[in-house]
Amino acid sequence: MGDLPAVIASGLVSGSAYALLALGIVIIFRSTDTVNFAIGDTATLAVFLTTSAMAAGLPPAAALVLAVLIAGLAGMATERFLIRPLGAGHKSLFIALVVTIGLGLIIHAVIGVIWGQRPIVVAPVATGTVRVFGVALTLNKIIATGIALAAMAAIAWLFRFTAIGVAMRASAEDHFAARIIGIRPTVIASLAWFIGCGIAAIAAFFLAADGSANANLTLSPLFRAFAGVFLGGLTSMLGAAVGAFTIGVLDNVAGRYLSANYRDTIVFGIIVAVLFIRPSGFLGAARKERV
Amino acid sequence: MSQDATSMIEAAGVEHRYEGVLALHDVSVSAPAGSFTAIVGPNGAGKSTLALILAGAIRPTAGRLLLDGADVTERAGRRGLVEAGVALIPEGRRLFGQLTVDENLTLGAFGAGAGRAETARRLAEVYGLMPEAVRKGKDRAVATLSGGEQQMVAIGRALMARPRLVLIDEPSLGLAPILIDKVYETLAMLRQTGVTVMVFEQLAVKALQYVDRFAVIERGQIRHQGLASDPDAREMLRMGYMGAEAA
Amino acid sequence: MKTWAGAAALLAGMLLTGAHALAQVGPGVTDKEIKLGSWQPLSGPVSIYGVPVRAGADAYFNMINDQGGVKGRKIKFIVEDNAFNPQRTVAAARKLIGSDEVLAIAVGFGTGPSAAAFPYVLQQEKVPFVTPYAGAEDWYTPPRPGLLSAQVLYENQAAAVGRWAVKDGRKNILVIHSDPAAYHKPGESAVAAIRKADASAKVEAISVKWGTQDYAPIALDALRRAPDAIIQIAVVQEVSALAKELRQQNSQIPIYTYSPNVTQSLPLLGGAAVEGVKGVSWTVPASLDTPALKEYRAALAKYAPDQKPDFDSLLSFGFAKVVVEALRRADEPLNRATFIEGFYKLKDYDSGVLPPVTFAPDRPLGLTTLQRVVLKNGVWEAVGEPIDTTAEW
Amino acid sequence: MNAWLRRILTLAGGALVAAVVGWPGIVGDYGQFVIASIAFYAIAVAAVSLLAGLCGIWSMGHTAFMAIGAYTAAQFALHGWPVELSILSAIGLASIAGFILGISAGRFSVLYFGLLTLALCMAATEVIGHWTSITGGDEGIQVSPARSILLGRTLDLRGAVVMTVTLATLALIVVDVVASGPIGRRWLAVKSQRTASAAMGLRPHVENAKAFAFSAAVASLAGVGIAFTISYLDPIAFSLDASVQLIVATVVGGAGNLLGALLGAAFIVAVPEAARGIPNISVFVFGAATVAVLLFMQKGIVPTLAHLLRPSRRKAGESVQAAAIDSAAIEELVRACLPRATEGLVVDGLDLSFGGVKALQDISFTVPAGSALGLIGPNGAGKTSLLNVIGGFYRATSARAVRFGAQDLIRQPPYARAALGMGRTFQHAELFAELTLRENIASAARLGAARRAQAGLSARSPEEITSLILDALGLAANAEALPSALPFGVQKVADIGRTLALAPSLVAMDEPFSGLDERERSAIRAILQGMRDAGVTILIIDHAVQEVLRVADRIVVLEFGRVLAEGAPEQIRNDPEVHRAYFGADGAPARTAAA
Repeated sequence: MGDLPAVIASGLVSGSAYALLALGIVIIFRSTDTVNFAIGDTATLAVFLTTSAMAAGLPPAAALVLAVLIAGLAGMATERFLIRPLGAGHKSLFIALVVTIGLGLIIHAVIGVIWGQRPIVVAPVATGTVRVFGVALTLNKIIATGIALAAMAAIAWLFRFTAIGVAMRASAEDHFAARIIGIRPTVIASLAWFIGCGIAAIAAFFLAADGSANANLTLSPLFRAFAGVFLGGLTSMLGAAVGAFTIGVLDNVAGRYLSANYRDTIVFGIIVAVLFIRPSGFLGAARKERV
Repeated sequence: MSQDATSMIEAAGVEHRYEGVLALHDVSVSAPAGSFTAIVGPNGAGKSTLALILAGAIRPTAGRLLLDGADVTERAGRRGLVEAGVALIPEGRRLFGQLTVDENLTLGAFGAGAGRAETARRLAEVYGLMPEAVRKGKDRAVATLSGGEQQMVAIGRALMARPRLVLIDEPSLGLAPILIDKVYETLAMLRQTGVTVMVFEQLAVKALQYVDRFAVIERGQIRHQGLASDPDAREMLRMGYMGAEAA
Repeated sequence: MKTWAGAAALLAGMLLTGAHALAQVGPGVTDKEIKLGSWQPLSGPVSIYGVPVRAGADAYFNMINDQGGVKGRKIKFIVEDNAFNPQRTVAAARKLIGSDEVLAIAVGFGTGPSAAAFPYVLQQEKVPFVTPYAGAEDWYTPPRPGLLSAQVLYENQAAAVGRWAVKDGRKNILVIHSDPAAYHKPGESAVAAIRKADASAKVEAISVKWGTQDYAPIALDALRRAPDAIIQIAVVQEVSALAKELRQQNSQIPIYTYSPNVTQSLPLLGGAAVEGVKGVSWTVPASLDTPALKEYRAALAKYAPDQKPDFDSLLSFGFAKVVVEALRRADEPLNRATFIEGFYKLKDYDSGVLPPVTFAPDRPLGLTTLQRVVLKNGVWEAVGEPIDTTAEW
Repeated sequence: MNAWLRRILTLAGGALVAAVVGWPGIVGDYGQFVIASIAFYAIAVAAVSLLAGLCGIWSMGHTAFMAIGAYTAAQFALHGWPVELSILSAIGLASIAGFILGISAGRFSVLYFGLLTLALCMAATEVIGHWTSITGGDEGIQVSPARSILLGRTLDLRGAVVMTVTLATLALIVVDVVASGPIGRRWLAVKSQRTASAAMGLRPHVENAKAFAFSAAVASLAGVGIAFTISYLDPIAFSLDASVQLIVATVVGGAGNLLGALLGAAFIVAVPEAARGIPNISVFVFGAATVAVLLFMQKGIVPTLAHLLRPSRRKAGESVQAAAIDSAAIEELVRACLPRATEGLVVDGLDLSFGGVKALQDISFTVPAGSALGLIGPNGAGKTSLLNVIGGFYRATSARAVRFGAQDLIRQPPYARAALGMGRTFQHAELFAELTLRENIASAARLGAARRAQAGLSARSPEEITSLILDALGLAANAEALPSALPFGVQKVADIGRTLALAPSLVAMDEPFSGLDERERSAIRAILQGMRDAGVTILIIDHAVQEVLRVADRIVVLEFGRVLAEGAPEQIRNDPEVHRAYFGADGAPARTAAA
């Protein structure tokens, strides 16, 4: 078990991508009660668009910013044109969910038509490796983790110290009270979708640089992000991030020490066990909605 | 209440049904600028609904809402009339319990569209009105404050919007008598600064000590209205609350 | 009421695909045309293989058609998307055979999905299924009427790779394979071949969930076992992912893999990390300068310009070439039976793309030889002579 | 449309399709495949849709039950056992698995339960992939043709398609019969009002489990269909993607609607098939169609169209008039429905705390048999908490006694109290939203049959009792309307009617007067007076002090969780302490903080 620190380190590095996606899911859910299954595909589309820009000479750092912007704007458009018309309230919970499933399929197909099925290699932001706890990690992954942590810190800052961020938290806590003191729900919703999809694009960008840009880039990470969200609680940003990192580490520990074959099953078994003990996740607010 | 042209806020023939449930029936009330009014009545009489309608937070199913004589019924039901200077402290206060005192207050100004500097100025002013415990605990989550402190924060959050009219639903709810007096004293002070104040109160006698006008609402209808100084006020309350069959 | 009537109309609409009277020659054959059907994963994750495979076969058939066809008949190659899904493969089979009335299925893709169609294709309709890009040992033992393959079985490929590693002097070999049976069984073959070639060699196998992206824990597990060679039976993304993780940890353990990964995708995805990876291929390297390969590259450039020459399209190009040769040698009237007979006339037929193929009723696998290759400077290069996987080379 | 007509049409349609498919030479192999796919997906979607529509449970794991059916069929066929046996076994296995899973559904929010069932789907795929001896592992398993003992022969592929169409037809009819019958009404009741249904004596988690078991059994039939029409089974057919497709089909067709299930199934089969041949486009078309349908028809295709086609319903029914309430009719109703009141409610020394906060302290009162007790008090007095203790939703922290007749209530769960004769009405009526007034009352009347039989009142059937109640309470004109289409006053009267249908010995009423206008109040007043005169034991809890004072024999006033005063209405009306509690008093210490 001498490589346990190494396994945990690589788990945390993988977990940072899951955490960004998880955070995006939670931010969007808190603002509009919508579970956005298209978040991964939206982010992937943004990465594909930037690969074209990179092929035309855009440096990786600028491409990352561009990807965030594209995904954020796409998220805003999704909310405005597909989600808002469905109406608010829990009646549309599963309808909104199925709409995002449909949107995900559309984006997936569009990527296939425009960029084909061959994976596209994305130049990493940096090359080289660094040794941490006796395990070598690529600079790309280290930077990805660093940027992921920085993005999370920026989001924490936004929600903690800016008026609009505080308003978003307020709105998530009590839609009605926020409305009667004059906070615009539409602005909150747009912003939440921008941020949610934008940070998902950061995750997608580094996943692409690590492997390659392909239409299924976020499939398995999104799956783990959802696991993290449910582990941490669908209403807690901190819980989702902690949950996602936990999944990253559990996944790596299970893959290394238990079985590379059953790691998904082991991780999901743990989540189901946790949910049976605490149905709202370990940091989520107890909340029951019926459709 | 007289429907004089100078009424700052006026509900005219308002009816409200929510999913078929009748809450208000042909209610007309108004408050002149600078007045201190109490709408009193037992639980479930329709006070909260009336408060929401006067704040523009919900749209009445019939009747009109007038602000400074202008019909604003159509504007109601979205974000209230915050930008027109109407602030509501709803039933149960509806503070953001997980947010700090500072954040709750800041949002009051943010919702009314105040800028950064203006918010800071108002914040200093409002903290001046707050009790010591609230000022010291400005970085505490509101949920951890006592009931009285929370009520003061709720008033503070409303004041951050620089309102001309403040509507307060059940200011006395869950408070010890000494705190109730404190709350009413604060409201009276506010009124001195020229703000129009309306309270919606079950504990009528307490309210009558501070206000100048009152109306008794019962079962969704206005039963009596008059001046707080009226010697018959107590009898009106008894009739309104307990019915007329008594000897 | 009205909506129910609508539903009835909808169902009625589904019934319009009726059967036609049989033609004089076999189904799918006229004086001017031969219809062949195929299924490929053109959508979904596996389409990374399906799209070039289709392009290669299309290119060859188009080229032949432009040269006048086979005995005056143009080949109509109808490809259905099966999304690598058995149910959709059955749907494709029923459409191709039931509606399009093809002569045969050729170059169908996917072991599991294709097997799902066997009850309908081979047993009920008795339609030939030739040169699949798929297969397992039990498909051919015993031979099934109408099922003919021009590929070396994955089990045999893996065994050859194992033997090669032993011949390279490796004594402690780790086999890493994906968990589905299509990878698991070749993995077992590799282990068995290693034991057979050198009883003293230490060999372990680990199974990895198919589709794994995060290979870090597997690489760490592999390093702990300290093998002197790794044989990996998995898709190209996973081979690349493992290589990257290993090289990142400064490990230079040699990696061997089997034929589906001998493509340009591997150096594209893996970059420097996959330099020196050894593999076996049942085509010649796509970069050779023989006439057959020049013809292949020209056809691809003309008929599928968005595809770069690579193993997958070259393989299906070769399959198509074998199919056309069998059609040429088939007796008239051309039908399903004479088409199969045409295959049996192929003896050491050299397509220039695949090693020579030979078919007979008791030999449904036309091909058993492989070429060893190694990745040097991002290009696959041939190593040594072709090897016969059925012999102890 | 008439339920029987609908079923006959379904049967006729199914028979027609089966006949056309079964007749050689009409439908090609591909057409057969499409029809078979729609048929087995229609079964599965109907199962998912039934659960979503009747129970509000969205299962993303129904492919697991399909898999149970499919592999059971495959194994039975392999052993040469007849298909009829495999169908029965599949139903048995799936319903046991479904029951176990369904028990826990109420513990979770809809979304979380969706995730849990999704995990079930993944686990099932995992099991299928590795249980090679039964499933053939991920390589799959070939299914031998089905042998039928009824037909006495082995079915070829065409026969399998006919069988699947038949199964689909029968499944749709059975689902329809269950969904629109008493059981389905019960599930709808539990879905829309868990509390009210528990108060009626239903056990919500058990009802959920039964529904889940039924739905799972139906889904297993889809698996049997897949096994024999595809004749090859592979884990991919039961993967997450397939589960998501079932959800899409359910939402697109319209949850809880049978024709919707058929259309939803046709949608997920036909749209990709229609766009076949252009790779990627089929996925695109499917996604775009899904989004478009839901943007323009948010309830799903069938409910939206049905809404458009149906002539617009009456906006709101007639309000109940006091004049329509005849006290003689009420008396007759009470005699016909209710056992004679012989049991009183006794509450003695009851305390209730929440985490150290005392909500109720030393509450004691009695409601003698045949009397009406009014319980009043200002906001925060603890009235609702007390009602919840009496209803069994809270358990008293301590009490010397909470008795109903001789029966100790302290440890009785909510659903057990209806059987003891305790009925209650609700502040917001809490009628079952998707049942008509008649169905609301009839569902209670069926549950009350046992109590009426005990009391020797079994002369009338539940349907007759329902009609009697509808007539006596002036609801007959609105009997076939849904609650939401009716004025709130009618809903509240119907709530009383529903409670009476349970044949209670005591009726506890939570705010019978709140939210009503003058006319509606007088109707309620008339009913209450009629009930009181007929000797029904009543406990009224209301804010409308004046009303309670008019109808109750005795009054108990609560303040801050304690009994402030008790006495006759006149006494209470003039009690200065009560005045103080309600509107304060000059100088006197007013309300102290307790909440």
